[in-house]
Amino acid sequence: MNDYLIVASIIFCIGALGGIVRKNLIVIFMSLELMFNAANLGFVAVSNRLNLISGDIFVIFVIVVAAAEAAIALGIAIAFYREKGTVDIDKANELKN
Amino acid sequence: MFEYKDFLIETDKFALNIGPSHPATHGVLRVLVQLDGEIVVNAEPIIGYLHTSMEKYAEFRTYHQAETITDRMDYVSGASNNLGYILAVEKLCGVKAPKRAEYVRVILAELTRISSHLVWLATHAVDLGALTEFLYCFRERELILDIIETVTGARMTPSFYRVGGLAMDAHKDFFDKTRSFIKIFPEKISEYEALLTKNKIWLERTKNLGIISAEDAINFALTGPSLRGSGIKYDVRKANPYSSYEDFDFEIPTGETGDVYDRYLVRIEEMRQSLKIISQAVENVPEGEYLSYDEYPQYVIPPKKRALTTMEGMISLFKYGIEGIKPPKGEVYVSIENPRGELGFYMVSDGSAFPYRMRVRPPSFCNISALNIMVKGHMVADLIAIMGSVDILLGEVDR
Amino acid sequence: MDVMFALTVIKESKPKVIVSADNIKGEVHIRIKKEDLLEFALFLKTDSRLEFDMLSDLFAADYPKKPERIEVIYNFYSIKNNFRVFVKVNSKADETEYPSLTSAYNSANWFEREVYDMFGLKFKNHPDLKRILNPDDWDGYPLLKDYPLRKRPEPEEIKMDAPGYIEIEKI
Amino acid sequence: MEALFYVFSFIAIFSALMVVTMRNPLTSALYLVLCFFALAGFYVILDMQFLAAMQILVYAGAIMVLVVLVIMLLNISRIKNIRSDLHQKIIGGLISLILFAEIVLYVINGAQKKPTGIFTHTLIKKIGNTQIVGEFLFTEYMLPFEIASILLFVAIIGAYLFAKKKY
Amino acid sequence: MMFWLIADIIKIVIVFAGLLGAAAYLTLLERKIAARIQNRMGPMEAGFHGLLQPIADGIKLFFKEDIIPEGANKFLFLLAPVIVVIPALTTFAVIPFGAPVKIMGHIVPLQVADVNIGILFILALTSLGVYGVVLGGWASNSKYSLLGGIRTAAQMISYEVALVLSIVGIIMIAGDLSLAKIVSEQSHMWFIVYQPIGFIIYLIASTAEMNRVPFDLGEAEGEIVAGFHTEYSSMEFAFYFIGEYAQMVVNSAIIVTLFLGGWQGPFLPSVLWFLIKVFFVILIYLWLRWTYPRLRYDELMDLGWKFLLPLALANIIVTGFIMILLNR
Amino acid sequence: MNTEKQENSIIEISKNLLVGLKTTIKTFFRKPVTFQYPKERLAIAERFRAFPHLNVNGDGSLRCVACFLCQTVCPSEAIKIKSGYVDYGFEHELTERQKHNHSLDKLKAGTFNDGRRHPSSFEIDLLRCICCGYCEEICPEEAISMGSDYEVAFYNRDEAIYGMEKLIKSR
Amino acid sequence: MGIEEHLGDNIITTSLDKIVSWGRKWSIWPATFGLACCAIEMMTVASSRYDFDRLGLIFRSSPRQADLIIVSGRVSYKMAPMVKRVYDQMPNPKWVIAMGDCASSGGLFNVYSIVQGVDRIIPVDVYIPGCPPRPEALIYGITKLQEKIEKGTLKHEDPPQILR
Repeated sequence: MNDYLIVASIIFCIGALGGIVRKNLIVIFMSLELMFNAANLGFVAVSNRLNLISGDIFVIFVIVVAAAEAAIALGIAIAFYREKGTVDIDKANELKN
Repeated sequence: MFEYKDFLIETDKFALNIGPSHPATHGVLRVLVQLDGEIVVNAEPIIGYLHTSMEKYAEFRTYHQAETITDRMDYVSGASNNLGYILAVEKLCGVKAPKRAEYVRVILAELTRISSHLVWLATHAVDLGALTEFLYCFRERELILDIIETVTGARMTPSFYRVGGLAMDAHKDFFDKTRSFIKIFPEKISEYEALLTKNKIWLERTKNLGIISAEDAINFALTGPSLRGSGIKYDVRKANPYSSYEDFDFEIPTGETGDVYDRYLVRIEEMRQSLKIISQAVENVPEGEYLSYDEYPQYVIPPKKRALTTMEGMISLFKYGIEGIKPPKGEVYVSIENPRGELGFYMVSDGSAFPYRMRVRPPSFCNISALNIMVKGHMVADLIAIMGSVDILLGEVDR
Repeated sequence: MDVMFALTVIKESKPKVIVSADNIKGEVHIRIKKEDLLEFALFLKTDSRLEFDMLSDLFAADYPKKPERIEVIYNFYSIKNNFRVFVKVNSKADETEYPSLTSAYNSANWFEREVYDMFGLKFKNHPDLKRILNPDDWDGYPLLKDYPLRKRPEPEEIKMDAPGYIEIEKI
Repeated sequence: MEALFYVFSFIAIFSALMVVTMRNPLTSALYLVLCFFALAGFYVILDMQFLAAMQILVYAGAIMVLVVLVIMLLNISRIKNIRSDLHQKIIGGLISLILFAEIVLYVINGAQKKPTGIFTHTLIKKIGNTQIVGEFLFTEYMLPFEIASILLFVAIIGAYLFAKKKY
Repeated sequence: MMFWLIADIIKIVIVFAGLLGAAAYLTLLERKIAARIQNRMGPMEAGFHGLLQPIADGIKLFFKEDIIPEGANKFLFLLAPVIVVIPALTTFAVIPFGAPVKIMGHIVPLQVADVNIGILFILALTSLGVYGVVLGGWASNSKYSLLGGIRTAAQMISYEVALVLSIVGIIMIAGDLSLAKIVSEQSHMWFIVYQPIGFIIYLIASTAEMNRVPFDLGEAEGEIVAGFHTEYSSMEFAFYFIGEYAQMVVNSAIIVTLFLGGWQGPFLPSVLWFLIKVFFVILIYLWLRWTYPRLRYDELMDLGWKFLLPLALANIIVTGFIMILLNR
Repeated sequence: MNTEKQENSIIEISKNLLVGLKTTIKTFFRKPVTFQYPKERLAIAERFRAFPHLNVNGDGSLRCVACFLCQTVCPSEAIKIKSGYVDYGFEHELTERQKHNHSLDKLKAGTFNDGRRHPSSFEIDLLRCICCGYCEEICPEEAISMGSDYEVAFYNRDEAIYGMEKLIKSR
Repeated sequence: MGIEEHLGDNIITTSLDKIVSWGRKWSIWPATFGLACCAIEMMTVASSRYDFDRLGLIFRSSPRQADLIIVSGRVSYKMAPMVKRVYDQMPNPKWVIAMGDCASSGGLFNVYSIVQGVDRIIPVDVYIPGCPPRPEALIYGITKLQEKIEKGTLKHEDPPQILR
């Protein structure tokens, strides 16, 4: 189980790194997805080890939330792109224009 | 409720270059389309890719030779184009063809109209993805071409009319073949309609698309089915009857809204009306001469038999061949109803054997010029449907 | 109603504009001055007795021997009344500028481009006057009588980098 | 199983790194898909085939397709690259390293728990993981399930409002 | 152990080769059927009645020049056609194509792998085919290809939902996700009798997912030349072609398994029954293709979201009610 | 409005969609109209014009008298005639060069001098010939006529220029 | 595919030549490329009565997938670059049929705007005379082309030279 958790934590940290370092809105979103997935892996590994099922079910909810998040995030990305003509989040520091 | 267009993601406007060699441009039309997502913002047809300089070329051919040029102008309705040209020359010379020749001309012109509409229906259907329709239309078109070949000797480029009549008398099989064609064809039309007319997909693809109002249509000088689809009852065959069209009883179908579907319906109905004209003409075709050589020996080619047997025939044959016909000075305008609209010939003669100026009023040229206002705000797929529904022929647009 | 009625109406209303009016084989040919063209066309279009709502055709003819070399012929048609008149306008060889009818008739747009392409006449106030049938860099005006029939570039001179089958272009 | 685990973890970590480092967002997205596949492999090893199928169906088949579509529509990769700053990189690296250390410490400390549940491998195999998940979803977790569906619904409306042309 | 390994390998080879061969000969079948519908003959000259036509096409395509367009992303350009083929081929692994047979004392199921989440496996894999199309369209660096790719992708993901929901009724009746179980449940009555609406929705949605007329917007000839594979030539194009036809075989097989009783049938051997049924479903696909015009993009979306999706949901609800009433 | 509703009812839509399917399946069981060209041939029309050929008299002498009518009337300038007197009676007196020019070594020589003018060379460029039939129509001697052999194709352009012997043979 | 360049001349390649030529012969895919009158006759060849699907021909709308370009009609100077472009976009081996008089030699239209024969722009394998040729004549031309392909080898030969 520890192996799984360590893999999960590595992926999680890479996701976090991407979220901090990259400026492309869509790449940031993808890093976020990475972090979600790392968490999922942790859930499944732990619940498998502890002979539980609730972790697995939680993964399903995480997937649902991820889907909802994808819809919103991509909507924001498109709206942002339309407004600014780019997906660089540095351009998001002004309130309007 | 929701409009599809609201959901489209707004992206950069980009230009798409459709053609000049594109499966759906019916030849070599090029349309420069400015797109916003899939919505057409602006469409500019660019023509001239088949420019053959026919108006110039006709000035260097005799009146007799120039007929072959008109064949190749509107190549799916060659007999119809020949008719317009020959009528113009006849008017210039003051020649009148015998009744029998006029009836045969009408039959050929109407057969050509049907075959032209079949080609249109076939290509239009292919543009919208109905491949089977294409093959059905071409199947029957072969029958028409067979008839045309029987009498004129060529499938698409007959060059069969002469000033003052026909090159040859109608072949003996001609009328029988035409009659049997009239018998089977209505059933075939209903077969085409079964595949399309009430099909929901077809309705969705064609209704309320490419609407052009009656005023716009007139202002853009649209003629033919494109104009009639908008509800204007204008047909040269009724307005200024030529070549004995006043003898026949037929209707002019018109549409209401001027959309793609109306133009489709108008053309389908026109095929039926053409059939009606043909059946009247076949039953009433008079016996008699096919060339009015006796009346106008200076303008009309002598019939082959006369030329070979009599001296006077031989002389006028040589005169016809070497000098050509020399119409008196003057300018005339003759227009006929081509499958695509009003095809006009404005001929200027300076008294020599060559036309001084031959101007063709090309129906498709005007029809395609209205493309932009028809497609604005529609999608790329609709652009194809609308382009198809106008029924253009690049040979004639570019001349 | 006969087209002669139209002729009489035109003659009554615009006697000063008309230079000459003929009836050739049942067709009305009216010759007017270039300056009056736009006004005359608008009159033809709007007059309630005439209603020439369609500019059916517009073309030119070249008469190199005449002093007024190029003749532009306008073919007006009235769908409602079934009238057709031909309005002819002449100009000297060096006065190549004509008033454009695009403001009154949309169909004039392409016709005028064609005349420009073939005869080199310029139309004032035309929205987009450029060659239509010949390539943009074509040399000469083909329908002029002194343009040789077979004057064509050598194959090597064809520019092969023109737009092609599948490609994108920014407008 | 051991070998498979290492293969999958290598793929997962490598592709995760690639997601973060690749310049072209489309390549990133493709590596992300690869990463999802590796995770699905983990789930299969852990006897959760249902989750594996869901992972591919929802993540790879739907979410990532959307992402790819948006990347293409906006044509982002063709416009100029968005560079990140150096200080940002350093800070990011530091933060994620610290985070990693914390997690590893926690994992090592808390790894001694004993199994408490009843769903052993054999039981899951006997009943079938899909059935178990289904049963739990519609009994114990009914309320979260409903809330999740409402959340999805709200997300759809929100996405529509965001991406709509005219507000 | 050894026996099972060999048996599995043999099954994999049979399925793989059979599927590729079927995909190749489906091109001929399609041309022949289209020809008959259009009152003509189809391939006649290459071999007896054109029987060698697919081979000739294959040889020609194999020895043709590869063109990778300028500005294309070479790796993705070459990868994309492969992505189309692989899911289509893999999907067939879970489909039982005959009754279990007894070989050397072992009962061998005629199915490469009986996965207990069979249906989910199929759905997961078919949802991947879209990548091939999208990447192919994008990597070609051509506007027509891009348009085609985007259209196809949007179309495929919107039909996915209706496709999945149309199967839910079957799963409810069968009570299992395993395809072998679903087939054996149909020994008395085909599921098409219980689920006619589900069948129709699946038929339409799968046609749309495969991008065939009347839903072939991604490669609509008249509009965007050849859509996402405009820039593809030679073997890469052949891969797209094979992928498309293999998908058709697989989809027909799925329909047969889910709705038409799988390999079950009297008198004839079970494999033959399976093949006959698959053949007939393919005929239906072809028949539809050569009859209807193509839909427009937004109409397609309308059909998917506004008609098929609610219908599928209603189908599920009605099925549930009836099952409660019948107390199953 | 009412009809609109009817048109949009599901029953109506599916009925109309089924009508299409019925039409195609009906054709499916009909006999194909195809004829397999290289194996089967369709009877072509009696008047069908393919490419011109030269006629000869019963004794093998040319009918053509080099009157140039066909060359004059040909719209595409495909026919090129050179006239000369071919004296069939004194074949032995001709030089080799003359024989070549008159293509006499390929022709079956007549036995008498008919005293007529004949073409010394008669060439038709089949790639220019547009099969209009004007030459046949105008020919006063019935020397040229349109054949019905359409099976012609060339690998290069020089093959396409038919000289006298080919024109006679292609009958 | 590029394999053919690495093979020498031996018995394997000659028998391979035969197989490949056979495959190419029965699977000529023309590009959908129509210009003028002859394009209509070209469409007719695809129609039910003539049905060139019998010979293994199907129209491909993308030149990348085509082996044959049937230049069907007059080529104007404005159009010439596009013809050339389509030809260049086709992968080797490729063939050209000049269908009809106008494409072969300019035909009737010996005028300023028409290229006098498409062979001035792209190499032509088979010329079919006629204005327009009957559909049968086009099929005859295709059989002539098949004869030519049959004689060909695996290695792609240089196409016939462009006439200037």
